[in-house]
Amino acid sequence: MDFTFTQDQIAFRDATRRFLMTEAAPEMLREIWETDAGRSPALRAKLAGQGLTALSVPEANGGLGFGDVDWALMAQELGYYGIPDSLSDTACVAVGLLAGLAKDTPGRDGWLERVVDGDIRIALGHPINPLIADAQLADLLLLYHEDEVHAVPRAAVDVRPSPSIDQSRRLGQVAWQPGLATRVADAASGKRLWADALDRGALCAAGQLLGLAQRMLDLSVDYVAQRKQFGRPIGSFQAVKHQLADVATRIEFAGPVLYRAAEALANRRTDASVHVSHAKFACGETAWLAARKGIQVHGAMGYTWEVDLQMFVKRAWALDAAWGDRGFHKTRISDFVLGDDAPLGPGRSFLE
Amino acid sequence: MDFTFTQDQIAFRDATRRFLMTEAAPEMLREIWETDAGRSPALRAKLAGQGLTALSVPEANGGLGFGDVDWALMAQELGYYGIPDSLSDTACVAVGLLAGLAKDTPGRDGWLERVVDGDIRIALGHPINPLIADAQLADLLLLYHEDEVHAVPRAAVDVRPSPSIDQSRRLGQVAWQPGLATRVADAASGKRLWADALDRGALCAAGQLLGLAQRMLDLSVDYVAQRKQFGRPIGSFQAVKHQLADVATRIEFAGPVLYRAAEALANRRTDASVHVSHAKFACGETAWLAARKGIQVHGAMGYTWEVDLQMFVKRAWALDAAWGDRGFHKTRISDFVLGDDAPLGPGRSFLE
Amino acid sequence: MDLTFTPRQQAFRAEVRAWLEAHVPRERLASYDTREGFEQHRAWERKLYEARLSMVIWPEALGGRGCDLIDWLIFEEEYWRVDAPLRVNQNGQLLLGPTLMEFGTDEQKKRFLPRMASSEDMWAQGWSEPNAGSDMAAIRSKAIRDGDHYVINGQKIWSTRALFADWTFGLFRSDPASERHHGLSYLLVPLDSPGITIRPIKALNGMEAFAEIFFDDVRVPVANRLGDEGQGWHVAMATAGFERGLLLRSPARFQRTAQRLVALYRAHRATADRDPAIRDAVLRAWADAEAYMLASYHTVGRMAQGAKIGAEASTNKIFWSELDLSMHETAMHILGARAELLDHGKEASDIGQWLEGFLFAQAGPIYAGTNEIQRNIIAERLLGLPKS
Amino acid sequence: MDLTFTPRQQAFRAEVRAWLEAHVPRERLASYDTREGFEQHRAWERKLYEARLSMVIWPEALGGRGCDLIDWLIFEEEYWRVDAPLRVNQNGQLLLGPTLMEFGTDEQKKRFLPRMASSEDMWAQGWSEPNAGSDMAAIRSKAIRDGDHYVINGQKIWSTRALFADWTFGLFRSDPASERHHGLSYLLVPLDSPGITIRPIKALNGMEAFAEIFFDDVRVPVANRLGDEGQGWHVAMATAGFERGLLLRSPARFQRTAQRLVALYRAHRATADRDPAIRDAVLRAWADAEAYMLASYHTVGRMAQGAKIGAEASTNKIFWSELDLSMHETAMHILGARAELLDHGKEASDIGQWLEGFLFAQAGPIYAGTNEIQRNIIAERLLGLPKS
Repeated sequence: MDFTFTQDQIAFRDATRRFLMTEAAPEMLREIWETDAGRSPALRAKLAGQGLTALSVPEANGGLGFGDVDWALMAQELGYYGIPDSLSDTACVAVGLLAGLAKDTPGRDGWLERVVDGDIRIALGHPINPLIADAQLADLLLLYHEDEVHAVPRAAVDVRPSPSIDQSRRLGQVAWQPGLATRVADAASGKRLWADALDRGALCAAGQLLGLAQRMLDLSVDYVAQRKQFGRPIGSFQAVKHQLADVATRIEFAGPVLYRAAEALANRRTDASVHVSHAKFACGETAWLAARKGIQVHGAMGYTWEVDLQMFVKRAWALDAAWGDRGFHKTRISDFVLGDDAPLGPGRSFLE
Repeated sequence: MDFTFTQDQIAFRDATRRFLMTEAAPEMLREIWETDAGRSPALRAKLAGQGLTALSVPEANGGLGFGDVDWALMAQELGYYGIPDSLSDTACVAVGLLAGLAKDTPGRDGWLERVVDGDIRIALGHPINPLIADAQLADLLLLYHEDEVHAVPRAAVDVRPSPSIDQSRRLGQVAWQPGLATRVADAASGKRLWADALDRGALCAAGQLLGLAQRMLDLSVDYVAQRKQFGRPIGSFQAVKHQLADVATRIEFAGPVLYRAAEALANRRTDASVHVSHAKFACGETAWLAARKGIQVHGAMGYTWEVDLQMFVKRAWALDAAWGDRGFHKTRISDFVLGDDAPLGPGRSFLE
Repeated sequence: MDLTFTPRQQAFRAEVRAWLEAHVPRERLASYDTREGFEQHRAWERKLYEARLSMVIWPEALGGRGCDLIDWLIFEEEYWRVDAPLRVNQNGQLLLGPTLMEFGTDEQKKRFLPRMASSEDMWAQGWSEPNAGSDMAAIRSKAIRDGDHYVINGQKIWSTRALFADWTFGLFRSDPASERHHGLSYLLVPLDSPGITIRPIKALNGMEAFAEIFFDDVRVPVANRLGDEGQGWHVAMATAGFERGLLLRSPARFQRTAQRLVALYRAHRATADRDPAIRDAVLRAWADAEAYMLASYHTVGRMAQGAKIGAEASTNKIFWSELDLSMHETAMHILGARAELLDHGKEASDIGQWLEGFLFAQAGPIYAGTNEIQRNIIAERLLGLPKS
Repeated sequence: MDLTFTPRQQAFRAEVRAWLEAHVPRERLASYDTREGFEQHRAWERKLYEARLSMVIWPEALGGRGCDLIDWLIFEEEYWRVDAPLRVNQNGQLLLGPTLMEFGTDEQKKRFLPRMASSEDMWAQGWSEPNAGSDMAAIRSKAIRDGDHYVINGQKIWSTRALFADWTFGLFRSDPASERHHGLSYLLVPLDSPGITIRPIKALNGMEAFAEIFFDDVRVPVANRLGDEGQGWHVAMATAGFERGLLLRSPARFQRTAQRLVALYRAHRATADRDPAIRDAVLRAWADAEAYMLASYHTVGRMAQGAKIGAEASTNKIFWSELDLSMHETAMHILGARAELLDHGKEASDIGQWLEGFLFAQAGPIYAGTNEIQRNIIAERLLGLPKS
């Protein structure tokens, strides 16, 4: 029993953090937001250079062969630095899906290797998401059709963009025609793959939400420590302090929930989906709380486009319902907790 | 359109308040709590002397002929002063029930006149309440049997007491035999009478809960203004101030809900039951908030038997589920709000 | 207690309803935070004015209709019932208007109020400064007397729609040696005065809803001063806080939102009920919007009997701003994965309106005195707790 | 990350489970806030001690078993799984014990710890004084050196079960000229010393759960001082806050309550579902109890790797106390009109236990540093915000 990360995991996380701190400063994010594509190929290339796109790809395909536990850490960093790129869709969720295809599926190995190299963007058409993120920019789309998985090149789909309050999210409605040529998994194996993709997508969203919460808290702490009213920093007022203390408390208790979900998913434990839903719910609520309290302690500034806070707030609002909204995840929790043989109570936590 | 009380109503309320302030100081309440019966015949007699038992009795029966709107004010005072007596059961709910009986019902006029004189205590066996308040001490019990109303003398029932956390509530399980001799209303008219009794009982409970909330707030304000820590009154700390400000805010917005419910009930308006449920819910939640915040700002003292706060806190906890628990009242609200032709939205508030 | 409307009140309601049904624009106007939308809303205000419906509680001589506050509640109910356009000139009409009514000279009243009622003059408030937000008395902008003019230097911020408006009003330090609440004067300043620069501030939704106003030797005639020199704080604070707060946030608005939320919930009931918190929040929305309406009628009745309403205004502010936020959050959760979609997206239909409302609701607990300040006021003035 | 138990850990769990199943009293013991219940619990502690299960993380030589914190978590899980009796001597074992372990002389350790582990000595804490509650450093009780004794005068309050206990411990002002944190000494005082008067304080439930202790020229040997003279504050504060907090409120306790709440909800589902807030609260109870358990395992793992845990302990306090309160409030709402019934009422069955827990949960956000103090600590020490 050791519920901690390895030194390697921490070192990789810290290296990524140092990299993003310089490569993804808020000014740069704003620049990328304003572009038509909303994506920076240069940043994507650098992320690949850092090994982020190789992280989950099996070693047999030239990747690092890590997994969900590592992504629980990475996703937090992507959230914290507000990376305007659906990187985890390609490098974690799509990789999981591709790696799960029969080994002789045409294209599989090539796509995985291109993910490692960082020169492919894969969009995911999971039915839980009414719109597809980054569909317009993708090289390849993995699409759902009656439980089957279809791999469709961008040229074969029609994308109608639908703007989000989070300007870094580029969503679209996708029209396409399924056919035998695009099918890479039949309904029987597709059903399992899509279920896994949902859990993995929700886990990455949860991680980002937790990172976003921490960023909003940090920005708020910085602001209230320096902003003065009535002759003193507003951060010295109890009413301000206590709101931020509540955010810090919720963050403290959401992290371990995320990590357990990652471990359960990585090891395919019986109730992994429930743990993922718990993580998504806990991290989503925490991020919304951090957003609300962040805006509040920023005062009128919190309501503007000018302070950096807004970028993180908007992503938190948006991601909360991506890969399953609260109702979806609460239902999975509810079905588990209220089930007849639920392993509740002390002493049953890590036994299966 | 005039949503205020008459000068007479305010004057009667103020007179009652002055009377209770001296006649029901916390030390006296504690003494009454400790007695076996938990009731003070002397206090009851004085309450009758003040006209409280005559308030709702029709003028034809020697009463003052007032009604639910007056009781919305009275009940608040009974709550505020923590009167250890189910006075409103006799003087408001039972009076409503008796007055609603056919005029030639044997006993009806005599009972009503005895209520005015203050020499009868009537307990109510409404099926919404699993136990009957003051059954043991009552002279007369009005009991439910398949929608019928039965008037049963105390000697004809068997009472098994069941103690409550609120020592001033004297609850009991009542065993009795319905018969033709005790029946004072048949099922057809009884159904309506019991429905009215429920609304009236809930209204009186709501009023008491609001009075209790105000009392708990006042006790808390007094305490924090004088209690010092870190060299200053704890009431000067924002964290304390803001908790009590929230209680004050909820109280401010519960009062008008209570008054509208009373007016609707008095005038038998279409949705009176919904307004009563709204009042019960709003006042109950407000009282629970005042209790929690009151205990919190009292610190360890709030957890003791010694401070007066506890008497009011316990009554608030208990009354919240009397005459319908939250689920009951929320269901009535829900059925109304989510109904097909609900008169929602602006401009439909007082039209029927 | 009489909770029925008099025949006169019923007739007034019927008149307002008929007029609105005949005149409310069929198409939603553009956002009043754009130049185009601003002018559309000004035109609408003109129509209201011509029907003597723009400021129903103002005296007829000043462009109003001489109604009481019950009439005003009725007017608002009818107005929100049909989703009539937002009121673009409220910062003038409701923040400055009552103060002018109380402290203005007869000449000032005649000069400013009718043009305010008709929105020929559009007003932007100039309350805040970069370092005088919650701490209103920390004002630094100066207005130094020079003969029959004041010369203004300094900066105001969070001036709503100042980019498009004609006038601003606010407090300026006319005694440069003074501190805090002393030595301030209340001035009315044309926004086209030489020396004024207006820099827009983008709101959360990306629109230029606010502005900073920079004053560089701006000359304003002494005739534009409201109240006595150095008495600006007194003038600004004296106008009944409760009435002003009530008029700015009429109960009808929240009843309308609650009604829309119930409809949204019913339309998405199957998915919404997967999260039990949603139904609870919907019921609470109705209950609290109803409570806010009832409290308004109750308080208006007490005011008519001469009651003075003070710090209770702060409970209003907290109550409606938290209610508004909670209703919009609930709507976002009902909409789930589509909640993030902007109005102009093709998939959005009426989703974008909820999102827009959700963004605007974020400002509720902040503007017009943060809810933290309101809680201080309640604790100190209503409950009598000691100052920190 | 390895979330499986080792064979050794599994064997330990099996041993604890078997022992508890064989020994846990079949009938619920009387409340330990009564004399009778107190002695019943003392007898139970003796049995635990004899099985070397009373203080599993203490060294064997001092009456423990030398386990690590993972073992302790396992022990607690098994303990709460079978609703074994509440631990009557925790204030000694968990508040004083670790401090004795760190600052006691070898002689003091041998003298006090084994008898504490076996509950031959029962300890009542003497932290608070009437004017030193949240402001711990405002202590006024004096302990003036007189040769090889201290002479104590003063008063302590909120001393849990002092009416029945054998010893108390606390801080006393040994330098009468000192102020605040300075000049305090940490003393261990037999409660049967001449000059001690104990006055019970009734708790909300009417039981004499606390007491005031009055000291009137009470003589205590210098050998009963823990740490150096005048260093009492340092001694009291130095013991790791996190571990102490964790041991006092083990995650198993809240998991057990959440489990009981789920069962209560399921048993009353038809009526409970009339209020949609209840199901939501039940799900949150499970989720948060689970989160508290996970955070405990996570932190224990980090501590094993040498991480120092400081102000995070304050987040724990807030989290479990609010969770505990919320779970018990939810139970009260599920029970509805029967929730108010006391344990000894015939209609109450297990209702009274929920009510008792609800009353006790009220104290959670208050004792061991109010949640307001905890939020200050988080803001200042974890987030680095400036002091007020």
